[in-house]
Amino acid sequence: MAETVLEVKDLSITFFTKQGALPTVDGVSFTLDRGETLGIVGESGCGKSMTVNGILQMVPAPGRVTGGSVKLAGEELVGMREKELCKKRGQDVAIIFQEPMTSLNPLMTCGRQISETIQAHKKVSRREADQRALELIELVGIPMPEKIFHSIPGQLSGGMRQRIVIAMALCNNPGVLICDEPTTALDVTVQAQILGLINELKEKFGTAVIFITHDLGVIRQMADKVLVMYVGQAVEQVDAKELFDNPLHPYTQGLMRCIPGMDGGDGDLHVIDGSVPMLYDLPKGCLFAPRCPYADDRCRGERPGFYGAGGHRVRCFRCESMGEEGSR
Amino acid sequence: MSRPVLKVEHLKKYYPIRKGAFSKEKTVVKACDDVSFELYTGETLGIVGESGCGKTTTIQSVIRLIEPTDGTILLNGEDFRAMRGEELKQARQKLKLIFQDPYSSLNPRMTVKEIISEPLEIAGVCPDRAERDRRVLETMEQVGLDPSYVNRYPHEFSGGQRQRIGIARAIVLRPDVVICDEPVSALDVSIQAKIINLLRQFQRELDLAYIFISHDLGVVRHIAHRVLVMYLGRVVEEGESKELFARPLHPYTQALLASVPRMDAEGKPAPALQGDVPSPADPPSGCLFHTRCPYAQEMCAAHAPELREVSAGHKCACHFAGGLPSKGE
Amino acid sequence: MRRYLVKRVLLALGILFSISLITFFILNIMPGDAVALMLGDTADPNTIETVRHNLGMDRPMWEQYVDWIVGVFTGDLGTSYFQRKAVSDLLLTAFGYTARLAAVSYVIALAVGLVAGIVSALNRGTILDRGLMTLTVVGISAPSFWVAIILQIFIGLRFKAIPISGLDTPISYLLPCISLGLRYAASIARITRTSMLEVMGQDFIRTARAKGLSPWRTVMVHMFRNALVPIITVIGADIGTLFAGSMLTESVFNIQGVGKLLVDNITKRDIPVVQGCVICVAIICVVVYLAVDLLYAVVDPNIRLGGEEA
Amino acid sequence: MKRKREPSPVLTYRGYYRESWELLKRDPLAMVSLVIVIFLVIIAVFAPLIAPYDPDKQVLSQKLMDPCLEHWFGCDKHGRDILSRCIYGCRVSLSVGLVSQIIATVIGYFMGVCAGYFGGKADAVISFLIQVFSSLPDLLLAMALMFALGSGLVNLYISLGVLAWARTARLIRGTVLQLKEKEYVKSCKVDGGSDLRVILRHLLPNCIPTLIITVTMGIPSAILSEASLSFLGLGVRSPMASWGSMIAESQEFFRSKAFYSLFPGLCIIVAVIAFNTLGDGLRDALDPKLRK
Repeated sequence: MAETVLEVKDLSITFFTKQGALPTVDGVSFTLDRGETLGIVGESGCGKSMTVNGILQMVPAPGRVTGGSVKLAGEELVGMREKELCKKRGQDVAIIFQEPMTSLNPLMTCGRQISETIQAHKKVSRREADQRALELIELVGIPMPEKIFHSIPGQLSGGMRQRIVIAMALCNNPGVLICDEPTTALDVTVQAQILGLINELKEKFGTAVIFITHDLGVIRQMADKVLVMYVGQAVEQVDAKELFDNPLHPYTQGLMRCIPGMDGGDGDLHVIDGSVPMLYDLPKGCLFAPRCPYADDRCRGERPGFYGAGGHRVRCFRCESMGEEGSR
Repeated sequence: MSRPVLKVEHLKKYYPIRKGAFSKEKTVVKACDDVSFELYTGETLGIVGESGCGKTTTIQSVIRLIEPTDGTILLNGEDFRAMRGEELKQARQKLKLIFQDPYSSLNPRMTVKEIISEPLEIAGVCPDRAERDRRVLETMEQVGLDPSYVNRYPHEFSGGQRQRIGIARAIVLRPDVVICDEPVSALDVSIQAKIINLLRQFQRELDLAYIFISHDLGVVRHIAHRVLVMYLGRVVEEGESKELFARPLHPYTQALLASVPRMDAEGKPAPALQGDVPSPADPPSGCLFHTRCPYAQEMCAAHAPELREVSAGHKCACHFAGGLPSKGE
Repeated sequence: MRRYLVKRVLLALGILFSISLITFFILNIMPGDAVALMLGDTADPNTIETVRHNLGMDRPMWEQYVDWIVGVFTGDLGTSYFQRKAVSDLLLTAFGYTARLAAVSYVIALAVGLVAGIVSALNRGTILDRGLMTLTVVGISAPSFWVAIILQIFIGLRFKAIPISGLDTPISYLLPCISLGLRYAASIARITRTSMLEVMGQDFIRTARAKGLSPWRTVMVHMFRNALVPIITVIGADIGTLFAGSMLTESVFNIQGVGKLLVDNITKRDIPVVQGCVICVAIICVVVYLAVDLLYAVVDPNIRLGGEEA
Repeated sequence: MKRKREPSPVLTYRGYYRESWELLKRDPLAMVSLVIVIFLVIIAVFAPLIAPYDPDKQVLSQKLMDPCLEHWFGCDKHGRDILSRCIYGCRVSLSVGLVSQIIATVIGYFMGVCAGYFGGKADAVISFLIQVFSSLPDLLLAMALMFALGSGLVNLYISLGVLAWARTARLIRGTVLQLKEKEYVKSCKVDGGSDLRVILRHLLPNCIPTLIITVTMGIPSAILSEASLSFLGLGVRSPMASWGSMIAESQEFFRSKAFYSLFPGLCIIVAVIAFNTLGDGLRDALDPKLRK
C-alpha cells in the first residue's frame, strides 16, 4: 500500500450565524496517498471549498472546525497552534485558488512572490531564493522567465498568472497540492494547458492532489478517485472510473444526465426537480430526498449512512443491500 | 426558406487607440471585423469563441447598444442601422437581449412587476394599466414564476429564478429575435438545464429566433442549429451545428473541441494549443491564427484567408480547409 | 509613465491658473472699498479717487489680473496697503512659522494615526478597536480652535512651563501641535483602518496566509502596502487643509504665520496681502496634489507601467 | 402554456430601505446619534419656546456671571444668557448644515450625472471643475467668498453650499459610472428607453443611498466650517448667536472664565459627533457591498 499523506476523518465545519449554527461541512472523510488525485465535485455552496479551508485550518469567521481530524503526514492539524500551522502551509500543503486575477498581490513582482514563499520556509539568501524562483517560472512553461520574473501580475494574462500561482504552490515541493477550481475562470484551450501542467508536475514530484471543481468532465480527466458533495455532505465516494461507469447515488446520476453532452441527443435536457435546500432549513431525512425521484417515507424521515461495497461508498438507502461501509 | 428575420452583413466595430505614449499615430482594435450572418425564424445561431474573441462586441453592435463602425443590419428586411427616433423604438421591440449575470441584470430597486412591465411602458403598447398588469402576470406564469411574487424585489430570488425574470422581460413584447449573451454561464448545471429547456420551449411555442453566445461548447451544440466560431474579432468557421461539431474544418475549431474535458472519454488532458490569444491591439499578420496553428505554413503569415464555402453551408477561413486531417470525432 | 507625468503637471498648472482667476475675481468684487476704509469716514471723494488711481484700482479688472499674475510669476506679489511692505517679504517670514507648525503637527499625527489605524484593523471588533474609533470620532468632530482654547485653559494655565502663545521654544510646540494635529491623526487612523480591512478581505491575503508567511510579513508587506493608495489620497487632501486649519490655531496661539497674516488682513481688507496668502496656499496645495499623484505611481506599479490613469 | 413553478423563495426581503432601517436599528451607536439629531432638530425648530431668556437681551448686572440655577451655562460679557444663545446657535448651525447641503446636492447631483452619464466633453469640463474646487481647502475659499459677500446667514448658506458641490459631484459621478455599466441600464437602452428614463428610473433610485450618506456626512463639516468662519468673524453678523462666534467672544476671558468657551464648544462637538456617527451607521446600513 502506498504511503498515506493526508487523512481527513469526519471533518465538520459549522458557521455560527444569526440564522443559527449552519453545518457547512458535515462529516467528510477521505484519505489521500502519495501521487494520487482526489476530485471533489459538487454545485456551488455544497461545501467543497470550505472543506479545503478546513484542511488548511483557515476557516473564515464566523465559521469554525467543530469536529473531526486532519492528519497531514501523520501530524494532527486540528487544534495546532497558528505558529506551527504557518510552517505547514506552503511547505507541506499548498493551494491554488480559483481566481488567478485576484489571488496574486497586484503590487509585488511575480518573482518576489515566489521567492518570499521559499524564504518563509527555508533559510536561504534572497539571491538563492530568486534563483530558485526563476527556475520554477521556467518549469511551469513560461516563455522568457527573466522578463516575467520582474513583471507584476497586472501585466500577465489569466493563464500566465495561474502558472505563477502553480510555481508558487510547488516551490517548496509540498506533499499535498490543493487545487480549488483552478481553471474555472479560464478559457477551454488555456484550461487544457493548465490541467496538463498540473498533471505533468504531479507526476514529476509525486505530489498528492486534491482537485475541486464543478465540472465533471475535468474530474474525469484529472481524478483517480472522486468525492461527490451535496449540501455539506459527501454523498458518493469511489474510484473515478467506477463513478462514471456506475454512478449509484440519485444525485450523481441526475448531475451527469443534466449536462448537455458533446454528442447528446436533441431532446430536452434532464433536470433535477426542486432546488438545493438552505443550510438553515435542511430536510429531516436524507438531504436529497425532496428532489429525489426514488424517495420514500424512510428517506424523508431518516438520514442514511454510508452503504456500498468494494470501496464504493454511497449515502443512500437504495444501496443498503450492498452492505455497510463505515469507513475505509 | 423565406427571408431571414435578421441579416447582418460585413459588420465592423473598430476602437481607436493611441499607439505609443506620445505618438500621434493611432491604431485601431478590430473588436469585430467583417462579421456576416443570417438568422431565420425558429432558428438558433450559436456564437462560440474564447474571451476577447469579439462575441459580445458583435451582438452589442447588432443590437446597437454600441454603434457599429460599418456594416448593414437588416431586421425583417429593413435597415436597422438607419433607423432613428420612434421608428427605432418600434424596431427595438422586435429585438431583445438576455444577459449573463442574473445579479446585475435586474435593477435592485424595482419590483418584478416594474421590471417586466418596463419594456411595455417604453413601447407604449398597452397604455391601460390593468391590461399591462395582466400581461405581466401571464408572462410570469409562462416562465414558471409564481405570479403572487409580482411585488417582490430581485433580491428575494435565486439565480435561476432571476434568469427567468430576465427571460420574462425579454419575451413580454413577443419579439422576433432574442439575443442570449451567456445566459447560463453563471448558473449551476442542474439549473442551467432547466433554463435551456425553457428557452427551447419558447422557441417552439413563439417561433423565436435566438442568437446564443456561450463559451460552453456542449451547451451550444445542444441548443444551436448553426454555429459561428470567432477568433480575434473574425469569423473563422461557420456551419450547421451537427456538421461543424462532427467535422470541424478550421484548426482553431478543432483545437477548441479537443480541449473540452469530456465525461465519456477517459484520458489525460492534452493541451491542443500552446500560448495565449495574441493581443487584439497588435494582431498577427496574415491569418490571425497562424501564431498558434500547428499546420501554419509560410503563406499563412503573409495572406489572410477568406471565409469560403467548403461544403454546402459550411464555411471556413483557412487556406487549407478541407485538406487538413479532421480532428473532430 | 512619461505621459502620466506630463498630463499631471499640465493639469496642475491648469488648476492653479483657474484658482488664481477665481480667487482674484472673488476678492476684487467685494462691496466694501478698501480705500474708503483706509482713509477713514471723513475723507473726501476726490482724495479717494486719487488714491484709487495711484493704486491702479480704477483700471479694468482683467488688466489688474494680468498685472498681478505676471507679478506672481516674477515673485512680486504687490505691496501691502497698510504696512507698506512687499507682500512677498511678509509671506516669507510668516511661512517659516506655518511650515514648522504644520510639519511637526503632521508628522506626529501621521505616526499616531497609522499605528492606531493598523492596530484597530487587526483587532477589529474588540474593545481596543471600539475605544480607538470612538476617540477618532471625537477627534474629527472637535473644532480645532476650541480644542486650542481648552488646552490653554486646562493645561497651559495649570503648568506654567508650557507656554500658551508663540512658537519659539521646543516646548511651545506642544499645545498648538496637539490642537492642529488631533483631527488629522483621527482621520488618518480612520482611513487606515478602513483601507486595511478592505485589503484584508482580498484573495491575495488568503494566498499569503496559505503560503505560510509570518503574520508580521503578511500584515506589513502584503496588507499595508496595498492599503497605502487611499491613505496617500487622504494625506494629500490633509496637507492642503492643514494650512487652512493653521489659520485657526495660529490666531488662538498668536503665532505669526501665514494663517494669522491672512486673518488679520482680511478684516482690514488689505487685498494684496490676502491675495498673496491665498495664492501661496493654493500653490502649496497644487504642488502637494502633484506630489501625491507621483507617489501613486511609486506605490502602484500598475500606474507606472500602464501609463494610463488608475 | 403553464410551466411547473419554481419552488417559493426562502428569503424574505421587504424592500431596500426597510431592510436598511432594520440594519440601522441594530446599530446602537447610530440609534443614539439619531436620537440626538432629532433632539437637536427639535431645539432648533422650537428655540423661542425652549430658550429661557431672550438671547440678545443684555443685562449688565449679569456680566460674566458664573453658571447658576437661573443661568445654567452662565452669562457672557454683555450679560446675555449663554444657554439661550447656545439654543439659538443650534438654529444657525443646523440650518447652515442643511441648507448648504441641499444646495450642494442639487448642483452636485446634476453635475455628477452629466459627467458620469454623458461622458466626453461634459465629463472633461466637470471633472476639471471638480478638481479645481477640491484643490483649495474649503475653509479658505469660504473665507474669500464671505469676504466678498459680506457676513450674514444667507451668505453662509450660499458660500458653504456652493463650495460643497464638488464632493457630491465626484461621488455621484463615480456611482453613475459604475451604474452605467450595469446590465439593467443596458437592457433599458436596448428596449429603447430614453436617457431621461434611464436617469430617473434607474440612476436616481440607485444614487439615493449615496446622496443620503453625502448629505449626512456633509452636514457636520458644514457645521464645523460655519463655526470656524464665525470664530474668525466672517460668519454670522453680530449680535446673532453662533457657537463659533460665542467661542471667539470668550477668548479674551479664557484665563478667568473657563465655562464661557466650554459650553458652545461642547454643543459643536455633540452636534458634529451625532451627525458623523449617524453617517457612519447609515453607510454601513446602506452599503450594498455588505449585502448579498
